[in-house]
Amino acid sequence: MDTIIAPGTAATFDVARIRQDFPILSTTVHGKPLTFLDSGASAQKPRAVIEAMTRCLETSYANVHRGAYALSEAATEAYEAARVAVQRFLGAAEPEEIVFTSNSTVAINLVAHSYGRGVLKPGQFVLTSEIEHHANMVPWQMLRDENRGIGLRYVRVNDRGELDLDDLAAKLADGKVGLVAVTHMSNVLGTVTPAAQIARMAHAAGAKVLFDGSQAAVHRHVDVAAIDADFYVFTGHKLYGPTGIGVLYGKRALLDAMPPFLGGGDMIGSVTLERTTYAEAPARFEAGTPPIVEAVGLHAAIDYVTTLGMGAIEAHERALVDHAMAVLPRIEGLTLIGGAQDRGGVFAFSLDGVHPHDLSTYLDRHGIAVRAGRHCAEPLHARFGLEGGTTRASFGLYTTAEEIDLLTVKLTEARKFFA
Amino acid sequence: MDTIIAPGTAATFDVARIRQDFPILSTTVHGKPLTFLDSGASAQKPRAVIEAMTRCLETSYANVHRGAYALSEAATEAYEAARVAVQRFLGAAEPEEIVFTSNSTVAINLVAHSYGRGVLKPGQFVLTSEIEHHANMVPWQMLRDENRGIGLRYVRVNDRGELDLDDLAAKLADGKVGLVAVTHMSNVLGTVTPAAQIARMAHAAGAKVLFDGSQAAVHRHVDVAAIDADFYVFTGHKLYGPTGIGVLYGKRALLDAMPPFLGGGDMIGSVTLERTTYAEAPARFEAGTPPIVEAVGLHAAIDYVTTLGMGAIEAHERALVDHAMAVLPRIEGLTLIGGAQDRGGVFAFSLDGVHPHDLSTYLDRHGIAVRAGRHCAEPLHARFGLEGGTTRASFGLYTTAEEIDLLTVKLTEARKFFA
Amino acid sequence: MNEAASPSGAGDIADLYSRTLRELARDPAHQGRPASFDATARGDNPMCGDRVDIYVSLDGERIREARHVARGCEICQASASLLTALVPGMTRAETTDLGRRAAGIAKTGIGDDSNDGLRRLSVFAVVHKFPSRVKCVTLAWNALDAALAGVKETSSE
Amino acid sequence: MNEAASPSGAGDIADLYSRTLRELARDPAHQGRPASFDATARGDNPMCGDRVDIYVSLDGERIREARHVARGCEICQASASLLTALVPGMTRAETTDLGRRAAGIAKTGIGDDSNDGLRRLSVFAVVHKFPSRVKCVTLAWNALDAALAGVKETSSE
Ligand SMILES: Cc1ncc(COP(=O)(O)O)c(C=O)c1O
Ligand SMILES: Cc1ncc(COP(=O)(O)O)c(C=O)c1O
Repeated sequence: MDTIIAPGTAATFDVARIRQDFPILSTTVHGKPLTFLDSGASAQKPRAVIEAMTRCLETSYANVHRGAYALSEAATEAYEAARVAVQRFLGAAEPEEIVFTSNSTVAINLVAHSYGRGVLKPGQFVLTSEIEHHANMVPWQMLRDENRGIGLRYVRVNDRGELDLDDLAAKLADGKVGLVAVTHMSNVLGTVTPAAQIARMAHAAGAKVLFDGSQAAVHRHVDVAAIDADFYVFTGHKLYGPTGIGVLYGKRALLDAMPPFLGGGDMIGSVTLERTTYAEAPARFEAGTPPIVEAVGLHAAIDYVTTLGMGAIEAHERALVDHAMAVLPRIEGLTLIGGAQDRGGVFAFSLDGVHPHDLSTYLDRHGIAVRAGRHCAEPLHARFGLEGGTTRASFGLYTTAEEIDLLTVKLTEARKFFA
Repeated sequence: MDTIIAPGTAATFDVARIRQDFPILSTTVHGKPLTFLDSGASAQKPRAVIEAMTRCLETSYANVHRGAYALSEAATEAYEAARVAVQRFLGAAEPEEIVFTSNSTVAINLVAHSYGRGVLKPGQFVLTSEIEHHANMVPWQMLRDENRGIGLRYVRVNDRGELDLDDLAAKLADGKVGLVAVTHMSNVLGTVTPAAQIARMAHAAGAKVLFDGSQAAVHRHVDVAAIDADFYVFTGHKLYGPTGIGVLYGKRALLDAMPPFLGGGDMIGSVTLERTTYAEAPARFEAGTPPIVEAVGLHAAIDYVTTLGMGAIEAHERALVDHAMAVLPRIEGLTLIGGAQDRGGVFAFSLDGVHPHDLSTYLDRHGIAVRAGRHCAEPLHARFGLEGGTTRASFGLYTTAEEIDLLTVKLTEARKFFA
Repeated sequence: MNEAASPSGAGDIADLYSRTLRELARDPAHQGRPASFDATARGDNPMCGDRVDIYVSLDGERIREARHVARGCEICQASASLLTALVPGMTRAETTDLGRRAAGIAKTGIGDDSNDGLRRLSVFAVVHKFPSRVKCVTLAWNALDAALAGVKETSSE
Repeated sequence: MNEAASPSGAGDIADLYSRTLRELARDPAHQGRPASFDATARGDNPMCGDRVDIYVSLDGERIREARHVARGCEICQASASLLTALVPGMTRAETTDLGRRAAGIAKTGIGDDSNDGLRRLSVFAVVHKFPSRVKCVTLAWNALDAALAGVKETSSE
């Protein structure tokens, strides 16, 4: 699928043309052209995704897995084809290793319930980190707080915003960690974590590893086999796909050993009043009517990014990151949070004397959408002494250097305005 | 909203015109016009729903609750407006009583976890029934099987396919039932249950009551205040809305007393590494990025059915039910399952000498979509000695008497074909 | 997709329910639970309720006799019937291979007449036009495989 | 909706951050934790991290003095500042009512000059053009209400 544009050849990445694929990018906000720098919260959708969903609803919609009639067969085929598309996208061995959920949050909660409550043993620990999005922290806290004897440890983050691997090693050393659950890319700092190395360390200590790929899967080519992830999660709406769908990848043997999470239709083997047996994975974890049309949309999104080439997207974004790293720190009073070596297009910063909320309102009136707050990462903000929040600009495949320049200009103006 | 067509005036219900609102209804299957009689599994979507979602994606999409910029404000407003639309649709007192989930199944699991594990006490029972969809049975079995001391009882169903209210009374009598969880309309028998009476009986015995309205909310005007439901659930895709969204209504005081279910972003009060506090309902129960575009689609679906008038839809469907009751039993070898007094447009039947699966394939080749199997209600099929399944025809607001007549003709032909 | 589906309409129906298939479905030859057997397993399709019990008697590594009790549609019954007719004399490796070929024929529509057994299985080639029915063909084969592997239950889902 | 939004663009920004509002936000008059007080509560906005602590000293049923420590945006600071200026002398019923009116002004954009306090609160009328900022106005009022009700924490979400 990478054939149209070879990975890394950013020169052929025609961002002006690509922007035309996204209807919303030609709208205006407060009379200004939209400068959308909040893709980290949720990305905009290309026409291909919107049209795939519309076409499904207009010509081949029915419930899946249940009907011996043409429409239902077509819907089932489309739904299962989306699973295969995700399998290939992640480099998973089999489509059965792909479970559709409603977002990353539910995917992580699924593991916290089924693996955390069903497989981990009292006396074991989950090891997460200070850098995490609440989605990869609160479910583990809830597990800890149920008094099942499952503890929780956090890997420290260093001042550059990188996971402290010595601390990771130290916290794995006693062999009591059953599961390491860390992000593959921070939604605040942009830090990309060394997933393969973390997996090796976890496995050497007898632990399984889950990566929260909500951000990473959007910006990098992910290969779950290469990094040897046991679980990997991402969410459709950040990958230029629909809301209402997320993905859990799990190694077949792990999924097979996990009890179900939610009960209902489509996840059963047989049901009597007394006793119910459960279907095999992935059906066992997909109770109820799944996000059918959303799967079709996600499939279209995956086709879209793989046709552009994840390598080309990464190269384009790397150029943007280099540009941002060159211009943003020159703005007077601006402090970037974190400075990891390996980072994606997410920049959280503070601007002296301007509250993030006021700044974001100011930028909005100039058409620039950025996020203010703590970005569902309160402990990380506390770690950097930024309880009051930061402003965050995050890039998508449609982001341009000109947009970053506009941001730079308006940040400088804002500082004057609020002086 | 009921002003265009007064409730009950089926004469003004122009089904031919209404069918034109549904793009898929003018497609063909195997060269035959589509006769879609599987709305009970999932309904088709009117153009208004498809267009509302497309418009949102093309002009005003962003993540909700998080941004101080125009697009995010618009998306948040649209999402919260959908909540208000659902509140009005169900007659709930406040929008805060409406929790968005991904479908009915997740809504029921939410109650099983948060109310079942968080509020019910050891020694108490959940009382469900033999008539239920697996979605309202398996979650309670899972709760029972966790050995928390919470038991499970089933209300019997009589030969007509109605809940046996004497049995209900008997099983409530010892005051040990904490929650009654029953369907408001069977997805197999079409039986509409006497919700207000069940709620009165439950409350008199000190129990709360949850209604699975997945089918009922589509066919009847539901008023949770009038029936005094404590919890009420339905699913978007059956109500002519999108997949990926469902609804849990819960009385404010009950939701307020329930611990959260899933952990993540948007459901927290504050997070530190040691301790997390949770937001109030409904946010407490909506972890992660919600089904934003799906909420917009559901809102459009609710506007669509309320503009037609739930009363008018009910009257139209009642006429179809009467017609079906007149013609179906005349078919030689056909046995209808159940014969409740109060029923909606769902008919499960067996046809002598023809296996449901073969029958459904036969009908499909004539453009008729019906469902074969046990319709996620195995215990109910066992109760009626139909372990091998049934064939089910179910109606939507776009169903016509002519379609039922065509079904009748083809059923007779099928019997000859398979003789 | 509905538009892409065969335009021949109801014609296919007669192709699917061919005389051969319907005779197989009704063939009493290998039906019924035997008084004694060496291995058995049940195949269940939870979605539609189809169920096939397979019973086998062995002669060393080879199947002496196979019987079935099938509650299911005509395709399911025909598949169980043909299976029990074909497998006597075979080893597990051979039946596994044959089952895989039967599934292949049903999925792809490409028949095979390299030997008599495969030729007879080609009655299921038409099933590929009815994707939701492929599992009606495979249910009995999965059950046989489970029986020979010593597993008690299986499913075609 | 983006298209429906005000076309005046950046002009609004100056309206929102009026001189009055910005002076209020910087006004040191009622800032800081007092040495002693009768009631206090904290308002937290978990989404953006804004936090307001309100401290009140009472004279019977009436507020003698109110002070605030606000970590938040200018609107949040201005609201806390104006609140502490306005509420001395009031009962809880009166402050609840005034808080409701402040929220109403911020939500609807309709100012009120039936008395001096309301006239001063009308500086927040422009906030209705910035829907996500309404809660910046209400946070301090919610905290005051919680303090007088004896609750320790509240939130504007
Ligand atoms: C009565 C009933 N309850 C629950 C459900 C489950 O709905 P969903 O699959 O959307 O969760 C259905 C539909 O399948 C139903 O008919
Ligand atoms: C790193 C990370 N993890 C998890 C999530 C949660 O994703 P969702 O809200 O789609 O469940 C997000 C996005 O909000 C994220 O950035």
